Amino acid sequence: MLDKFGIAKRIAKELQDGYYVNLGIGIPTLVANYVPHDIEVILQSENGLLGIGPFPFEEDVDADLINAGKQTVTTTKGSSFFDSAMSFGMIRSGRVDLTVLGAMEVADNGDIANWKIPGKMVKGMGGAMDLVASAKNIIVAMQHVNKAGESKLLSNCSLPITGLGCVKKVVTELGVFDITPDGFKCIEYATGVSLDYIKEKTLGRLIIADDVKEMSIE
Amino acid sequence: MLDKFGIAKRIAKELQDGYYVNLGIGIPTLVANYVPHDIEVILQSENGLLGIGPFPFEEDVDADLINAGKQTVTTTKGSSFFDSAMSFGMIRSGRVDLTVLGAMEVADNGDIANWKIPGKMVKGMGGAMDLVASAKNIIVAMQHVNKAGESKLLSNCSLPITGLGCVKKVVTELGVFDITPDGFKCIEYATGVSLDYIKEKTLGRLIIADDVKEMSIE
Amino acid sequence: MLKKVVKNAEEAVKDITDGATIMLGGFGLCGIPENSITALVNKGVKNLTCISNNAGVDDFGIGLMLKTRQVKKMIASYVGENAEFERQLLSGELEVELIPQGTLATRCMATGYGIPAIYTPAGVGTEVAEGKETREFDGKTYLMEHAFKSDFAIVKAWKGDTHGNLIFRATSRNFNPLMAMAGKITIVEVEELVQPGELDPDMIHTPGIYVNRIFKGVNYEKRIEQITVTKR
Amino acid sequence: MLKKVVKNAEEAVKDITDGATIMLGGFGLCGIPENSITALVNKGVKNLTCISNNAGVDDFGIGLMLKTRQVKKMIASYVGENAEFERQLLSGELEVELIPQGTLATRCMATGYGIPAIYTPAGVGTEVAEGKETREFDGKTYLMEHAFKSDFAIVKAWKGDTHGNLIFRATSRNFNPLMAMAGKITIVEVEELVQPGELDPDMIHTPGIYVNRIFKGVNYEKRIEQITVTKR
Repeated sequence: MLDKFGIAKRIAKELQDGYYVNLGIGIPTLVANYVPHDIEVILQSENGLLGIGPFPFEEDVDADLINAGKQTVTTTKGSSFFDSAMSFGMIRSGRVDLTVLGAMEVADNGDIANWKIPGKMVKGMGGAMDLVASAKNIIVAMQHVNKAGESKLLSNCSLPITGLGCVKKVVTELGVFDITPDGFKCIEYATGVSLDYIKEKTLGRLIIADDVKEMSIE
Repeated sequence: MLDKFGIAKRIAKELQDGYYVNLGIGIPTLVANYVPHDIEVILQSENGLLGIGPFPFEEDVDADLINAGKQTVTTTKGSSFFDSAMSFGMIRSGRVDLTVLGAMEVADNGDIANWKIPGKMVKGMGGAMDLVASAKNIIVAMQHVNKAGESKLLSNCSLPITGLGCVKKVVTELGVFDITPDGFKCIEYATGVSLDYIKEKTLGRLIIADDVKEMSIE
Repeated sequence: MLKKVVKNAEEAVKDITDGATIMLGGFGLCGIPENSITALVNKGVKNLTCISNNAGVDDFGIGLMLKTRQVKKMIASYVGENAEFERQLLSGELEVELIPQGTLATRCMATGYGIPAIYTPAGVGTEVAEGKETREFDGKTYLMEHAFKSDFAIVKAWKGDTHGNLIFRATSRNFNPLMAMAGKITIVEVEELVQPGELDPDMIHTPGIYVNRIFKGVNYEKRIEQITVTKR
Repeated sequence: MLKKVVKNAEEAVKDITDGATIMLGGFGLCGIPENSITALVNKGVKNLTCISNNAGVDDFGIGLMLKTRQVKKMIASYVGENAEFERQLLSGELEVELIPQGTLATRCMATGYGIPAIYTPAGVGTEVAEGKETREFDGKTYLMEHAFKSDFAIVKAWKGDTHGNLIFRATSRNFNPLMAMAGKITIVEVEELVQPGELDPDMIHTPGIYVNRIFKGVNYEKRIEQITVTKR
């Protein structure tokens, strides 16, 4: 079973040389730490930055320079700043190659819910609805079950939807799942996790790939 | 009777302190030379410049710095450059206080035609259609009659329309005319021009203001 | 002569009255018009409709105006960092319209560009689409979204000149230039106010034509929500 | 690693084929992609649809491609300075769509911003409105205008880095950043090509994400249509 760093490491393997990538708040942000050294990936932050660098040294912290999670960051060489309209312009026009998001629920048809629990909790959708409506390739990084132990991989989202049929892949602590016309397709399982356990924890339609294999994250 | 410089001088009297002004190609461009010295007016050029300055000295000519008439210009202090979308953004959103345009024909309801003579001549509308559709205050600077001696102040435009009911005022070599529900209202006549002559040369509905007076351009 | 410079925040906001609709720049606490918010709190103006990406935190930014109950309605995209906001929202004390961040940004731009409506795919099939017109283009469904109408836009820039030309710094740009274009009256506070000609005309983010009032702000706190550092 | 730099114009345009739709930046002869136009003329590619504010003059800019009859259709806003263009238009040899300049600019931006359609008042009640949907907002009539679809956008910037970040100079900016956002493939020629980090990230007009190919142009003529000077 993976921890959140393991999930981030696995997603980092989806990155390709020259990709422009938007990483959401939470586990997705961690992906930046595991970009393979032999490729170049440019991170987009929807608050107006292309080219997010590592967290600053303490003396370099700059209140005017944050990522979409409101964390202080730095810039890489070749970075650029722009306003929020242009930022979502590049997202909507499909110039971002990969988007990694957290989620509360994902349905087996690719629907995603991640912004609201009616009557209990409202974070707001932030940029998520724009991202899921436009991104070419969306990977969800999340825990397989919620705090109550209930599956977050469902037949239908029970929470208010963020976007319809948009998720392409889900990576959880248990495995990697492609969204297919037949539902979640398990293509990899985490070390020490049985396929039966995955079946038990997945409420949506689940199929197992013929060539399913153990996940490698190093 | 005025020459084109006189027309420009008269229009310059419409300028107010702090105005942002777009001057079209031809006679309108000349208005810039007669801005009263005690007011500040900022000239907008739709190809992406706020703060047009005088023509450059010969050694300062810069191919990258032109006005919408493709003439080399300079900038004033406090100028800014921007792209064409923002340029028309400020025009459409009503931030430009006054627009001065040339015309082939103006109708007595404020319609204007200035971009095409079917089968004979096509210049294109350039930015004129955007300007006339959005500007709060449009003054037309033109000759009262065309080369064939025919009135350009008509009941209806005979040429393809640039915009409907948008012109507020017309200044010609013969006088100054407000567009009113009753048609062209002559409020000033040029020195040496009789009201009868103006009536003869105006095909659209024409009324004479009770307080009509001789034009002063100095 | 262009008369845009005002003395301070108090003078800049003096004609903002109860019930006004105000846009406020910033993303989180980054690039927010601190001086103007303080002036609005001191002035005690009420029943405001505020359009801003976030609503500050409990004791800073727009959060200060929520605490004093000056805000009737909040239009924002994300409120995850503000407990008081979430409480007022869930209890129904505060009217809230949550809209996608890109839609928020683009609707500001539409206003500044004189475009009454645009189409965006964000929110199709969600609560956000309720009551909105949808339309297909090339087989994909979009929502029609309208330009914002507001009485005032209040933004924070890094540098500005007395003509109202503005330059923003790093990610404090965010919504500021968009809202600067969108106010019926646009109020700007800057860290540095300079004379015309001191800013490179090629490097202006917001041309002065969009700005009605400008003043040099004081005592910027520039609070950071999450200080994250790399240890040496 | 980002591989956007190409050797020259020939390499940049090598996959542009007959029948392609191409956007070309510039206003008049100001800020036009001179190197790329020459390469297209030399390549002899035909039946092009060109989207550009103007069409050059008889012997420069897009005018060169009109002379060689490489252009099937021209989409522009103003052709007042090009006798050969006007002749081909009036004779019906050249298909021409004239559209308002602000509409042209905004449709480019809409493409780059992923907005399939916008509303503008320009052209209401004119020939331009024929066949177009109109709609009222707040009692004013607007036309619905669609984003452009094009195969290539070819623009000229002043400086660019190898990541494709661009800075334009003075009024040679015009349509260039808008078209840079709008191409399915965006080709950029620059006067100066620098390394990442050499351009101030606050001062980038076009972020590199929009740029697919970039090269350092040579032998810029930068012809001026109307040299107007103040005598000393």
